[in-house]
Amino acid sequence: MLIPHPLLGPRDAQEFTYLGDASLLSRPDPDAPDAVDAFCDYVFLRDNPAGVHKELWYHEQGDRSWLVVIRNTVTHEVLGAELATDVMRAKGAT
Amino acid sequence: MTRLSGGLIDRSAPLNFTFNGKSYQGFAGDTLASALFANGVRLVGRSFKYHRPRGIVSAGSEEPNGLVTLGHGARQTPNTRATMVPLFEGLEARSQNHIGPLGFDMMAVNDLAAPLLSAGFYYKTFMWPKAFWEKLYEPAIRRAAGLGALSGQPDPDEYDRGYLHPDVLIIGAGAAGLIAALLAGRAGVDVVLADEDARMGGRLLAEGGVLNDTPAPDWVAGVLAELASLPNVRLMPRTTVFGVYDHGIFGAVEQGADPLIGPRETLWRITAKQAILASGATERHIPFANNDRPGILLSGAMRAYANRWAVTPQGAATDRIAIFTNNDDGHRTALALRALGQPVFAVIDTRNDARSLGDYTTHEGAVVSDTMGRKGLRAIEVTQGDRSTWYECGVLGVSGGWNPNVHLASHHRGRPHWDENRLCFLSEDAPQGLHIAGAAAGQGSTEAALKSGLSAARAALKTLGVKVPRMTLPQANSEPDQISAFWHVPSRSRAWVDLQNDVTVKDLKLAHQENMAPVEHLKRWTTLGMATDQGKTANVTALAVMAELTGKTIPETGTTIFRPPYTPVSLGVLGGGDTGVHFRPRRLTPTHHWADARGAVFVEAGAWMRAQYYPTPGETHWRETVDREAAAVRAGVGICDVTTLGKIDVQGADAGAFLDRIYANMMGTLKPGKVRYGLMLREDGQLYDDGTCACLAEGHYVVTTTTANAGLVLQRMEFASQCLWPELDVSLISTTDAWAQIAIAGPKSRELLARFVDDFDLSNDAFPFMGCAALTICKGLRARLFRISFSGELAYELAVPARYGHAVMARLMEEGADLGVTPYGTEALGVLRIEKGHATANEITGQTTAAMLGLGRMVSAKKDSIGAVMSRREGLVDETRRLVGFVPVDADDPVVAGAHLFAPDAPQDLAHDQGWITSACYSPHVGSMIGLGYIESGADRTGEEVIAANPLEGQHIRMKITSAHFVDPEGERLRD
Amino acid sequence: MTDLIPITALGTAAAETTRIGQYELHENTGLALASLSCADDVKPFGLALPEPGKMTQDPQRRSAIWMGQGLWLIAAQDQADSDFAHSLGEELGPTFAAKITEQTDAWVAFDIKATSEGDIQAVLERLVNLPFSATGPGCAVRTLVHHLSVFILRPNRQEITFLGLRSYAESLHHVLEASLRK
Amino acid sequence: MTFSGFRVIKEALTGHRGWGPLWRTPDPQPEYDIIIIGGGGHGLATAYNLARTYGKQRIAVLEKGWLGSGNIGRNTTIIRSNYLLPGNQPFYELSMKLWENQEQDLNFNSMVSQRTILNLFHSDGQRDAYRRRGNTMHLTGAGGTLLGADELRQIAPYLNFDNARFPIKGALRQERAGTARHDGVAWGYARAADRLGVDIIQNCEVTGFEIEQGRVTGVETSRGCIGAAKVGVAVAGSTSRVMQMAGLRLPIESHVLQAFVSEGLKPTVPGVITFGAGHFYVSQSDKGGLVFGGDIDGYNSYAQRGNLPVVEDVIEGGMAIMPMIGRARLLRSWGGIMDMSMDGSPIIDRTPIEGLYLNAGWCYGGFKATPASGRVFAHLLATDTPHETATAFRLDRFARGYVIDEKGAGAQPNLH
Repeated sequence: MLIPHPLLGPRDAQEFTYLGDASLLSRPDPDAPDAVDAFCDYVFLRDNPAGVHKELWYHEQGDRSWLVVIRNTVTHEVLGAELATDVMRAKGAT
Repeated sequence: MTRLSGGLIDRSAPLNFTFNGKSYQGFAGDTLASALFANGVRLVGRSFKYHRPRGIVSAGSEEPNGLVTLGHGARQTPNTRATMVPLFEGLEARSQNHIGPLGFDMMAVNDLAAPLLSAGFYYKTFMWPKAFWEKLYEPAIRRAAGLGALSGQPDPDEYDRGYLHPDVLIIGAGAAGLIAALLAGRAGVDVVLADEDARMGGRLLAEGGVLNDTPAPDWVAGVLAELASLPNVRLMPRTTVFGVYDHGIFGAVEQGADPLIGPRETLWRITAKQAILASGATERHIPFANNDRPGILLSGAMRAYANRWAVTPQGAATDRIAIFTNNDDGHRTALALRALGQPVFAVIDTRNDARSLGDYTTHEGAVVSDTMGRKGLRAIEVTQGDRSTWYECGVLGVSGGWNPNVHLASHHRGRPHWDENRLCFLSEDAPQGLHIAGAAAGQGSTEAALKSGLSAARAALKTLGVKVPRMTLPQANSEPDQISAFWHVPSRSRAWVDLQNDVTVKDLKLAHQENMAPVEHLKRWTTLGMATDQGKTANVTALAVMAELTGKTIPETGTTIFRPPYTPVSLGVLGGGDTGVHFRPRRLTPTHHWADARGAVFVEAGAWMRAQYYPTPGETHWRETVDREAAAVRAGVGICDVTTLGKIDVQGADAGAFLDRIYANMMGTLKPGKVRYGLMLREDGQLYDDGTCACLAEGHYVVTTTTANAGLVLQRMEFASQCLWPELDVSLISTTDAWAQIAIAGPKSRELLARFVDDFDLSNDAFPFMGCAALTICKGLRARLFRISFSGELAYELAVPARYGHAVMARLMEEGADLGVTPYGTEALGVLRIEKGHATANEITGQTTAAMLGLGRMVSAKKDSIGAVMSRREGLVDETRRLVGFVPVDADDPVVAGAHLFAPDAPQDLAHDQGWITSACYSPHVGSMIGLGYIESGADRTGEEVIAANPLEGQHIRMKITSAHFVDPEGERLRD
Repeated sequence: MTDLIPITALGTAAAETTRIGQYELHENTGLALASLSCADDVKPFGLALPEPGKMTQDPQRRSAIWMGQGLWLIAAQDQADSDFAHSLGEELGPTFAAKITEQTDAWVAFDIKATSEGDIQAVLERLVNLPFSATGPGCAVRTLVHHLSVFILRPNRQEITFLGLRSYAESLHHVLEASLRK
Repeated sequence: MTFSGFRVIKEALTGHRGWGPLWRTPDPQPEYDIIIIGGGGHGLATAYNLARTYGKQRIAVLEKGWLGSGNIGRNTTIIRSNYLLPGNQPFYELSMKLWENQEQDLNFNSMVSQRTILNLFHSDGQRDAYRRRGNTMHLTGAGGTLLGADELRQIAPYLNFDNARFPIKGALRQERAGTARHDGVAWGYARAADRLGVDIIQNCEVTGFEIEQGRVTGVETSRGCIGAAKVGVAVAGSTSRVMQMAGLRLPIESHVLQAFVSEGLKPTVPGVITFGAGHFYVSQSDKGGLVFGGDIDGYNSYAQRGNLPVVEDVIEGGMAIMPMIGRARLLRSWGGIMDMSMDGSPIIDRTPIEGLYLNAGWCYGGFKATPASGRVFAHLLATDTPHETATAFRLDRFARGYVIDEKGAGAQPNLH
């Protein structure tokens, strides 16, 4: 597979380490009253869709950036990739 | 013997080879198959199940019969297609899968027992008596099965790998591929043209046709010359594209040009923006009774042998030749052979309206209904209506039409669809960017192939946004092929569908009778298509026969998809070469060469090589050495390279706040010049790493990780920094390799170190336990000093630039000689830390909690950190197992890591299992073996006796539970 | 100046050069390195900080190499024995000094010189899964070479530098040497 | 019809005219007592056990494609009961005991072959971990031996002892482990279940659940609605897809695992061997092919196919421990979709929806578990209580903190 790195262009997926669903960007509020439940969902439960999936890849053998990649889990087609820092900043901005 | 005139062989270059020990001669340009035919050798092997005598049937990589073992000794290569081996001087080939000589295979008795060996028979029998399956039946089956044999020795050859990134990859250098390469090459894009054959040209080399009045081989030569002159075109003959992977990545294997020079094979990973599949087509046969005899070939293959290699498959030059066909292409073979003066006496054509195209007899509406000749075809029975006649016949060409080679197009599991006009499967949903051209797209005539090659190249260039040059196509044969749907000749005898695996029409019938009709069940029940040709010569025919049996159409019956690899690929090349000591790179510590020179014994620690112990003359057992090293540290001073621990530089205004979230305990409060021990949890609340964190300056920390987790910790810190808290000002970089870190441990360590430091006060007051500093040593070498201890003794870790590790180690030995300074390795390190009750990877397994280490209180409830919330789950809170120490009740008894712990009179089963021993060693300090381990309610069981059970090795040892700290439990020594 | 004597990453007293056919493989022991974490509004030693995947050089053979978002590696030839991170900190002033990490000893640099660009391409296509154009002059890319994480620096057409982790020097040297021999 | 050697001989003499269908092709009835979704190994074994062991009737197995089309037909055929943790090992040992009587129970030769497994180790730490594991095995009667390098060399001289990056220091051996013919397992259960009256309905895809007041009442399928009092789901890699139709999110990711087979070779590897310092396991089939595999590709996938880096990684590992295989050729590779759970261990439990039961999370380990999975899932469906060997496989273990994490890798499926 090729991962379209937003800064470096297409790179072989072998340079990357995969983590999983990009919902891992949304760490729950540790101080909320239902924090344990929220963390259990966050850590363990996954949509695991057959289709479009937002997921986290780490360019471990490259620039060490974390990317949010949008990929179809049935066809493996990659629909886009963003730097996780950009995604987080955009989230913070809204 | 049966060599004709002409052909593309070099008669000035004779080559000697042997087959089954007998010497033969062929020419450069021959394949092993053509050379065998040239020498009249027709019987080359035995089939898989019935051990039927078999000859070569094809001229390409689909060959199901002509599998031989090449070479001998460690270079012995089984299951090699004789059709794909370019002949070379000294080639040695042997037939395989027979007991006794090829002509008198003892296993041929299986053929007589054929009625017993029907499809799926083994699922129905060998069940009684129970023990006999493994002891008797299965060993017998295993011996009989298999094809060739491995040598059992390591493969001595070199392999290589590489990466290409063309704009356009063209697979197959026949008419379509060549013209596509020419267009793309002229357009100036980067082109790779790969073909499995040693000689490019595809079927153009096998047909006797002309292009623009130029003989096809000459036209090919002209195109290749132009392509070779273009710097942007790379020609790769002998290169099989075997797999299509995601996003335009292809796997390809290039055979070495010379069997004796350079890598035997090279694995290429080709990342192409566009690709053209011009892989041609594979001819199919028509099952009829006893259709598997040597001398029965695919008709197109016969044409290739005659035109390209100037041979025929005759046993003797007088052998008469016939063709059995359901289409026009069979007639082309008859014509070609007649043109070469060969004794073609008949074409048997299933079509009632068939006409001769030349000077031979055509039996229209007829079939070949049986054959004779066990080791080589002697006669055929032709049936026309209800009249059957036997004819003397030495060679039979069979043409059942052509299957486009859509294999690569279905590697993404796209299913080919049935084309009722062309009577073949064509690819419908090929992977993105893959254009199909030529016979692979059902465009079989030369003219059609050229046209479709050109249009595929145009499409590829357009997608690339490149201007398409003008090109005129050469004039070429455009005869359309007429074909009729005729799939097999019904018979009461066996008619082979899958030649290698011995699947016959009868087996298909039986599968149908047993409700194994869905195509995937059919294949698995009968082993159809599971042979080395992956069904290339059998699957479509079988589908058609099954359709007939079920009364369905072929599309209703199913389709067939193909999986990588296109043709079998050697494991040697897929392994990529370096699989011995260079299988994985290794990391050497900065003092490796120093230790090596001192005779250290090394041990693998993950990627690292570490000094395990340093034997000295007179020591006869490693324990002797390790005891000495450990004792030296307890009594004097020892030095040990600890560079392998991961080091991460953490800098930035928010570095402290960041580390508070990374570590379970407080870290942000750490003052410059101080070091603190820390625990890292996963977000699920489990402990996964521990180490120290040193604050070198305001906003500048060095995090130390365990050797094993150095990469993982950095990855998770990057995740925290980029994905969880990007607002924090923090930057991370690994410095593991930058510093040689040397532990100087023991009561005399301060004294030794004092001789090194430049103007630095090492006194306990000025530089207490858990202090750190940047300083210089040995007159100006920059260094860092940490007062931390893994051994429990007064100890330091000294870091110097890695280049100087070697020199510092040597200097420490020199300067400390009077103090008895002793280098120690990982074994002694292990002893010292077990004696002190420090955890390592044996204890921190990813299944443990901070509480299990007795460090539950370190997980701060006052702040958020990774894993803090989840560490409060019921299962983690209720965990009662704790790390404790063990000594054997009888001091002479061993303590063994991996033993399970039981109350003395409890039954030894899982229900009563209380824990296990994690680490064990002989402790010179205690004077017996000792262990660490986790045991239920371990916090308050000191003094209790338990059984360490190791039934695996027949041990049951009485143990006493102690504190995990065997040495200086109050920690006075390290603060001294 | 200390009287301790350093060794090369390969464990020898002095850097060695291996000649294989048209290639020359040499350990560059003089390269001083320091990482710099900052927004790209500084010019260490007057060097413009490069774009992703690139490096910049000055006539004094100092260079800046892009490592990652907001992170550069600053390199200087023949200064391995200086306190390079310190000099860089002096140069940039206190605001940036806290974002500099000494890296000289973290890496090993192997230079390969060839007689033609084609020879360089022949080596790279057997080692590196990147288009040749991505490793053209002025490029600095980090990627995987036979399980090793390396920077590939391309100062000019006939030269290439492999920057690998120092502890892996022996393995990287083996990979490069074996590849040149093939 | 009972299968036997005598029967084969009789049929051989009479032209095989007497063999009938291995199973029927029934149309779905409007209603069943129990529906099992998934006609793979686990689903078929469950149906067989419900009928045979628990005396249940009116059972249907619904299969989206052809029976045995999922992971039961896509694995590397290894059976073993050599687990570390008490939550797992008794279950896998039950499975091994059932394998040992498989042929006789089912009257179908699925070629269970106890050829032994050797788990190689390469360091003292690994040896200690294997000793701990071997002792867990002994505590459940699974047997096992710890071999040193010298003993191992006697048994497997073709392993790379002399030129290895990670020297082989020994192996944990389980003599009773081995292989079974994967398709044969599916067919054996299908035929046996069919003979007990179970309706196996192929080409019948479940498209939804009928749930009333928190209780399942049936399923919607491509062949219409089918009522059922209880529904058991055993669909491996499709678990999330199917359970999502019941509104459930699970601690599961779907990943592709590739498997490989070489061309046929004369017997060369007698048992199963796993590499301890790379990703490679291998056995040789009765047909002579080396059947091998390694790690999952590592990214979420439903594609049933993998990519080249893993192919290379697996075969590098193979060449590293067994350099004699260099001149064997890879014949075929394929991919299966693994239901990777968050702790690497399975889930066999009731769900928050009454009457809906889940059997999932098998990761790499589903094949060897087939007989026991069928037994304990049937037990759960029949009795509403977990089988004694499967009490740890609960769905709430994640939230409560009782994970069964053999590798200690945490909640990241691609590390299990």
